[in-house]
Amino acid sequence: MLSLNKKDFGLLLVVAILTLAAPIILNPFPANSGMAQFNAGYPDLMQRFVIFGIFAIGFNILFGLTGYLSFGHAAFLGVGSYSAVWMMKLLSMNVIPAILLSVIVAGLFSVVIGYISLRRSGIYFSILTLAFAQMSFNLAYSVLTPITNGETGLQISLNDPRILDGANAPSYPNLFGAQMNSAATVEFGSWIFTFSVGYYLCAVIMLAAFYISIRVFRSPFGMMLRAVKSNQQRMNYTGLNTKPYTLAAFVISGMYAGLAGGLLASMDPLAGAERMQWTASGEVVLMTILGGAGTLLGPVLGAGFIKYFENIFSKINDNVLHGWFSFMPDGFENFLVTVIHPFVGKGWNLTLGLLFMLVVIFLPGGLVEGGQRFGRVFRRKDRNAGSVEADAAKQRNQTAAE
Amino acid sequence: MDAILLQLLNGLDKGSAYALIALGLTLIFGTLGVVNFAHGALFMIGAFCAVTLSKIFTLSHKAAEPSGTDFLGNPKFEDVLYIKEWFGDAAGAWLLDWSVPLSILFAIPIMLAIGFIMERGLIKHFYKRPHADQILVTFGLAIVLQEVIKYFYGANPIPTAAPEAFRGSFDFGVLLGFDPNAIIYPYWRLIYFAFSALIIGGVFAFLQFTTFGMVVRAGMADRETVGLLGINIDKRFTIMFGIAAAVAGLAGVMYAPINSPNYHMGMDFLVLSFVVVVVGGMGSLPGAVLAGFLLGILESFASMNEVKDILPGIDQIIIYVVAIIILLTRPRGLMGRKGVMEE
Amino acid sequence: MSFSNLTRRGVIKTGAVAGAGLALPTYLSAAAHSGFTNAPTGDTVTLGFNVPQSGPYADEGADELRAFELAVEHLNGQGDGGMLSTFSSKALEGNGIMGKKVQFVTGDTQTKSDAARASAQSMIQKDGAIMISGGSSSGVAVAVQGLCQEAGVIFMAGLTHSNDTTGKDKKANGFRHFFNAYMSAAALAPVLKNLYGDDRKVYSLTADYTWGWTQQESIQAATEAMGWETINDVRTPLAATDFSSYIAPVLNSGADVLVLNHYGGNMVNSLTNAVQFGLRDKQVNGKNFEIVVPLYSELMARGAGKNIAGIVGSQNWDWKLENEKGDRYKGTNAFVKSFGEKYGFPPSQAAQTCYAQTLLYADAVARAQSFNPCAVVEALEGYEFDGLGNGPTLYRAGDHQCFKDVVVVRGKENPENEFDLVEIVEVTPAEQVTYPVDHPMFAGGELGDCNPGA
Amino acid sequence: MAILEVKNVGKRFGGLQALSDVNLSIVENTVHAIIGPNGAGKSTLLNCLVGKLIPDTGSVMFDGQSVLGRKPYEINQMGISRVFQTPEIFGDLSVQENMLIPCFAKRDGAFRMNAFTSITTQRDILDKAEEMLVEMKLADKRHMHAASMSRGDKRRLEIAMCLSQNPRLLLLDEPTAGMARADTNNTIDLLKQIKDERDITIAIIEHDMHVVFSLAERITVLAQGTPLVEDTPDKIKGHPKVREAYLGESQDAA
Repeated sequence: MLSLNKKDFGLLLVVAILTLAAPIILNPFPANSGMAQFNAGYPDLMQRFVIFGIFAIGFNILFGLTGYLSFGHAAFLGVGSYSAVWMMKLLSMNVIPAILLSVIVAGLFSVVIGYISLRRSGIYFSILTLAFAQMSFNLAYSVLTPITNGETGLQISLNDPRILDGANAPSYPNLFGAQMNSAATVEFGSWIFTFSVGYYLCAVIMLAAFYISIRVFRSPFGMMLRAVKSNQQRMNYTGLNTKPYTLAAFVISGMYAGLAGGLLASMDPLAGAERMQWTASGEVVLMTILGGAGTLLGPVLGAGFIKYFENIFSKINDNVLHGWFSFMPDGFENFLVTVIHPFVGKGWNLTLGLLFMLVVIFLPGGLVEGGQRFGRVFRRKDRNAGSVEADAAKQRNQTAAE
Repeated sequence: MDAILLQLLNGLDKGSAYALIALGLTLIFGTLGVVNFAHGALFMIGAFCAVTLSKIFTLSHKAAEPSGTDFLGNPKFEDVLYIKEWFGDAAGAWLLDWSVPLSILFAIPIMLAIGFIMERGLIKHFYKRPHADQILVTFGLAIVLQEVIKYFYGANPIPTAAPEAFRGSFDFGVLLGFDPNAIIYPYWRLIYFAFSALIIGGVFAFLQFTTFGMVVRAGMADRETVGLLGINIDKRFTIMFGIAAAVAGLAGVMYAPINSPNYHMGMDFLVLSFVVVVVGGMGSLPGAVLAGFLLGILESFASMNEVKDILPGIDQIIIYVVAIIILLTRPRGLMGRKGVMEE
Repeated sequence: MSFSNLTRRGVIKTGAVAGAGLALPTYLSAAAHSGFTNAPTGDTVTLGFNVPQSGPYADEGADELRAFELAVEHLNGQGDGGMLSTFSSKALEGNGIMGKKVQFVTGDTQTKSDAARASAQSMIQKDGAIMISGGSSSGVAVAVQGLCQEAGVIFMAGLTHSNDTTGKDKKANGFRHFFNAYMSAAALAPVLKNLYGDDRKVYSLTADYTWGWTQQESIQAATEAMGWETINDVRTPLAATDFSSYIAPVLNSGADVLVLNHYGGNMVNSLTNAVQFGLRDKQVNGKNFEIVVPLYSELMARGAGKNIAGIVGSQNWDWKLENEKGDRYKGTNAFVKSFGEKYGFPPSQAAQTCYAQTLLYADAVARAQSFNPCAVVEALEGYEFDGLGNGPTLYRAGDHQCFKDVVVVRGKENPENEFDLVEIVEVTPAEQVTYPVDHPMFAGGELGDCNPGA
Repeated sequence: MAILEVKNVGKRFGGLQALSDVNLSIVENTVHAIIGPNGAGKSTLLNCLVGKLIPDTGSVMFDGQSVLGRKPYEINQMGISRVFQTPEIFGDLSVQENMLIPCFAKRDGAFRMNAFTSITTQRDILDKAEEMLVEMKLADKRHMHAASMSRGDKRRLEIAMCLSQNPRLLLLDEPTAGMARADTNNTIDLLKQIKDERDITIAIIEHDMHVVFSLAERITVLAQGTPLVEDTPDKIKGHPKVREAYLGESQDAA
């Protein structure tokens, strides 16, 4: 099906079902219960899950396959966002031209930056990409303010020209009239599910991106990229020119980043310079490694993991804690709140840091490996039927052991 | 002319800070082959050693002061410092004044201990893991360390003053025959410069002239061979990690009066120190020092108005521009060895 | 099982609805039929407090959060009522807002516009917040204000000082109680003239981003109007931590005043560096060298420690205001008392502005007898009030900016404790800092129409 | 007819004249060994042939075309394959994938953006790779992780990868260095078999005289960067100059 083998098609199908049912799956708790705090099924966060999923899937094509660790991919995300917002300001609020332009511009940027940075490898490559991204960030924040609107970020405004839009066109990003922020709410007992246009657009694009990434992984090109990671010398003496392969991977991942940036701006028409900062580049590295570099599903999992923490854990304050434990005796309640307090709310970074460390220490193959170990416990017999994911994780371990 | 001299001086001073931070980073990389993203956090912890000591010195108990009321109109209490009670007013005040230099003594054992614990407890398990894993785990550690500091000290910068004797600035211009005030430079920054030079020199001498240093240098060049010689290189590496942590910590202690320490100062320096190390060449100690000074000086010159008028915003990006130019013209940085971290 | 609003709010209809002109986003809410986003249905109403909890401004965010919690307490009739008793409007009765108990959710802006918007979105979409407040930088304020406008909720800005928030980026659904760069400059100029004379040469360092520029522009205009000369303005990178290379040339430039248009960590570091260079001990042009920090913040003053001694700047409010400047600033002591008793130290200006904003919002709802954002906007526009600590204040209809007296302060030479670092030099009356809505420094944007959302 | 013609090649590294005035001609379909003591310039010469180094003087012609200034991958595409001293394979990939890559390189050239074709649809390549795996007795290891194979198997795989491209000239750089005797003999047999079954020219740099004399049809002796003598193995064995410069010591050592 779709030129995929059975296993890959199965994976795609599972991802598709999970993605499309996300508004339900991510809202497992009734809206008025104390646990509703952990619901993630609201449009903005779900959009971020899939958009950063796209970003990480693309990054994985570069890092997971070729091993080139870019610390500057946030620059393409930012460039994509700026292009998209400009498109919406100048041309039309329809997201199609915005997204297309963001992919193209990010692609052009990545050709230039990739061409220069790929003259070096290893950490020297990483620092070159970092340098480009930081330059972009610093300039976007300051001297490029006429283009980027600096600190406040580029926003749409009522008096933008929008030459393609008629007088009655929607003034919010839309897909042929369907506004990104329109949503249908379904109540099911005390559960509330929200199905938003924006999320489904992102989800469909993410599935396409995921599908493309499977195809790339299974293609001769993908194999060549893994060969680049494994042994460049052998590549050269096998008659293969590694430069165009790595550059192509760099540009593809740059375009994925641009797509993610364009989608971010389409869901929420704002492009800020912080999107290009090195911490943002670091975030996608963390997502990819945390989920499992070189695996198909890992980057998406990693993206979801980090965004969930950022958005859900940061909102748990002492009031919420007291609410949870209010059924307990006072002293015990206060004790529990005191113990948990440093790890939630303003301490969400601490929890995230600790979890990073735990995952890296105990699950070198990332969350995907964790899932496999978990799965293995339940079906011991099936050990040989290792999926592709298992292979990638295994390979990582073996490389590590050398 | 005086403007150029002034920025040169300033660049040397900036550069000495960069070099000092980068030195520890490259030491860890060169010896242990570990990319330590928590190095900035060690620098930050060093600065907080100084903060902690001055907090210890200002421990106090409340004594009722009948004369006034506090902001809520309640009876007022005055803080009485234990240190003044125990050592007398004059000695207590002196200790308080000199808390930053005294923190050096306080910081060395702490930083060594942190270094040992980090190496034995965490880093040693990562020698054979890919660099990406090392980056991730040390980055996670850096976040944890800074959040812990934030939990105890808050997010606001904490002023940590240099001793009274070192406040103010020295007028070089007069020495060189310029007008007064043409080239002035704060005493404490001069001390920082000298201190950096001392530490950098010390580390070099230690590696150059001691047997321990010789073994470590041999280990840097070829770890396996040294291992085959039956030398327990692991133990030495642990000590090296402790030393690197101490170097970062001392850089932090002395930096505290220059800029009030805050919990994320480590992250601010992390990217910069990596750029310095890479421009110098991964694993090269002289390279790191050279690159630190080079970038410091260029950054200073880039902040001159005369330069900014021609290239607006150049001071925002100078470090990165220089890094790109150097890496493109010299593939392994200024003094990097071949084959190190090129995969 | 019930399917509500599925067709009404479905995708197909949106295009037609949007024809009405302004964006009509259809955010989820249990009661879309009420005609506005997140209309409270039960016996509670949810407010969203979006403050920096990580990053350099986390402490300021924590102080804002304390004030918010206090305000919620007072609105719900707990505690001593704080400024409710001094507030000129008596619409609030301590029974929540319009009888609905006030609940709140909190989030972390990280002082990044992206994260701030994500956090605000979750409050609006998930928690059903009907008003968003807080924040500690103009970038965040402008970003969240834009979001609230689109989503159809009210934004009561926290600490934001850039002219743009109520200038070129002003929005109908957004309101700012805090003062701005223009007001700082207008308030400072006469005081500076009194203190340092009318013949001074200024060298300024300016944070190289929007807020810094508006601040610098305002200060330059105001000081030049009284005869000072600006001999140089140097832009410094936001990321800079060490300002030595920018400070070093100052003394030899012929300037005798240094203006630091910095905020937060930048301000702490640049001021610390300037004092380190001994600038304050020098004489230039036969005058004492002076340093001015136009926007003061108690927390940043704390970070700079002894270095702030003698440095002049402006504040939106100070907790000593009523004690030192009298009855005009009533409310101050009431607030300080309830804050101090709850937390053990006096509140910062960020806390006061957030507290006041929460009360003002609640009061506007109570007066309008509606949570509908458009009704709230109407109630706040042109509203004159008193008793919230700043003296008589006007919420101007034209740009949703509060006009009130500005406090000019100076760092104390010998502060008694870390909460009492500044002394009040003077209070510049509101008339002197008022400007026309179409002032060029604020030109470029449109308020637009209020957006009730769904 | 000579397939590789090296004329007057010289290469200098700083103060060291690594190669001077090297003339060498390798005849098609022969096995030609290049021997010489350590530091004689064998590896430098090899690197000049494959594009890793560019000689300062002289010319290197392969099948009538100059290789100078071309990148290694271009030279490979011309028909020269190289086997390294320590086997260079794709350790992270499976044995089968290792075989597929050179087949793709042969068919598609130095770069092809075939990112959307599935490998499984490339029947010709899969068949070719399978054929090679069977021929080289690696078929049962096809799903093995290449890095985890024995050294002998790695060598075999590397040679298989080179052969799958049907090179006209196969360069072997001390193919048995560091191998146990049994592995060495296996390798010799393998190379003999290749020589017998294929139209291929083999140039081999080797230290191990046993290997050289088992395989070579012609031998060039290199000493101090310049060819001392070139002849058949029998003549070389008895050549006094060679004995003096090289063989005497080497055989004693062995």
